[in-house]
Amino acid sequence: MDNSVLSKTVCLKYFSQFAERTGKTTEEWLTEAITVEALWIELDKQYGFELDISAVRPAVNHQFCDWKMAINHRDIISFIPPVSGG
Amino acid sequence: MDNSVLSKTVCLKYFSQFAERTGKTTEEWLTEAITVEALWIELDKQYGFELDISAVRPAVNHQFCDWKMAINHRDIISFIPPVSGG
Amino acid sequence: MHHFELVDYQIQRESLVDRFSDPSCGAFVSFEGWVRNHHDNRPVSHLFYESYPELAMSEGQAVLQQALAKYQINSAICIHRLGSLQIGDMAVWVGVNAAHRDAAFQACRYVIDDIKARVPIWKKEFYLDSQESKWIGSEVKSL
Amino acid sequence: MHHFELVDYQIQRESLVDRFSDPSCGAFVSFEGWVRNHHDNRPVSHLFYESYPELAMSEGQAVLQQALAKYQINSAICIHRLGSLQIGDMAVWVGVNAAHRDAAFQACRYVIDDIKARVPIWKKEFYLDSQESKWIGSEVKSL
Repeated sequence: MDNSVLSKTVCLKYFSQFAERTGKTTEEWLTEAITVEALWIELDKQYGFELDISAVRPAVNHQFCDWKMAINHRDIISFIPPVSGG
Repeated sequence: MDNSVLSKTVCLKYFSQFAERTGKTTEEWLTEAITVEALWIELDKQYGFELDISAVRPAVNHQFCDWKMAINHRDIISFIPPVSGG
Repeated sequence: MHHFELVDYQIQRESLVDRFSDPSCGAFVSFEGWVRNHHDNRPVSHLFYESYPELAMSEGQAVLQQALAKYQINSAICIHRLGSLQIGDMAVWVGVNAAHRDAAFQACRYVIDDIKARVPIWKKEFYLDSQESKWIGSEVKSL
Repeated sequence: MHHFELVDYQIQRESLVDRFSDPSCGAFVSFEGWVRNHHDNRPVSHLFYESYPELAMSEGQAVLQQALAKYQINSAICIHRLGSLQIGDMAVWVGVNAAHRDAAFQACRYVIDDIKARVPIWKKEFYLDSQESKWIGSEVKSL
């Protein structure tokens, strides 16, 4: 089985403390993660976000989603740290 | 005992439905009533305000007062029907 | 700071809000009472408000003082208009600022509730469907 | 009617209130969030707000739609400012009108609470007593 078939390129968007942590606001990311949860764990290893997953909400293609959401090639994915508007 | 000693002239102020009922906004009134409660009963007999005393609040000299408040000569007295500002 | 006022002209919210400017306050809540075109299923044409000015002033100020004592707020202002008002006109304005929004919301609600319940101001309604007019007050309802 | 908007200029309340004009409404409640000069006992010099615009728009609109479904209100508008804000600047404005004040107060409170809890907007604080700045969000507090 060709490993590249399982690999997907996703567009990551970073905000607030995550943008500060990564030093980026967007990033193309090659991943084999099946779910956004697996992707979060992968990114957390890379960058060390220092925030428990329970305080974060995942969003795919500009919509909040479940942590079990499957990732598709070219998805726009963001992990939303605690908000502080108002 | 000279009856005139007990008589007092008060200045009555009428508002809202009471002004409509009496056809007046102010009135000089000669009374022998000792308390504002007695004065209310006297005026209610005269004008028939059609409002239970429990819905009315007395005021003497521009301040709300107790129904047992004693009346003095030249007091400015008003009976306040239910309010409806706002 | 607190300020209660009875006016016989159009209430200008912008100049009122300016008086709340305070770098320590993060929250501002205001209430406006507008003349509605209906009441108890009757079509209202316009209103007339009268007051007992001396007593209304002291009661209105007492309401604001009590709000300041009861809630962690910075300032409270209430302006009530008197005379003839048309549909859509602002009859009453209440503004409250505070460090935090919880106190501002609660105090603003407290002020308008108490103003309506205690301050000697009366509303006379005129109707589209009849020549009669009516002093409101025997029934105590929320706006 | 409901309207949510993100702007990068000064919020003008007067033109917003004009949009609520409705002869069937007797009550209008608004909330304004102002930039305070202190937070958690630290002197704040200014703020910077950023958002995730696409998601903030859909979440903001959802908050207003839910307020309209939950309360007997007529209209709800919320405007949030982004970018660099100074002490005293208005960061957020919420307005709600209704036939009766109870619904207007409750819905206005609901909207600002949910906007603050759900909509992806973040505030960065800059301080007078240090060079560091801080993204607010790990702690969830009322304004």
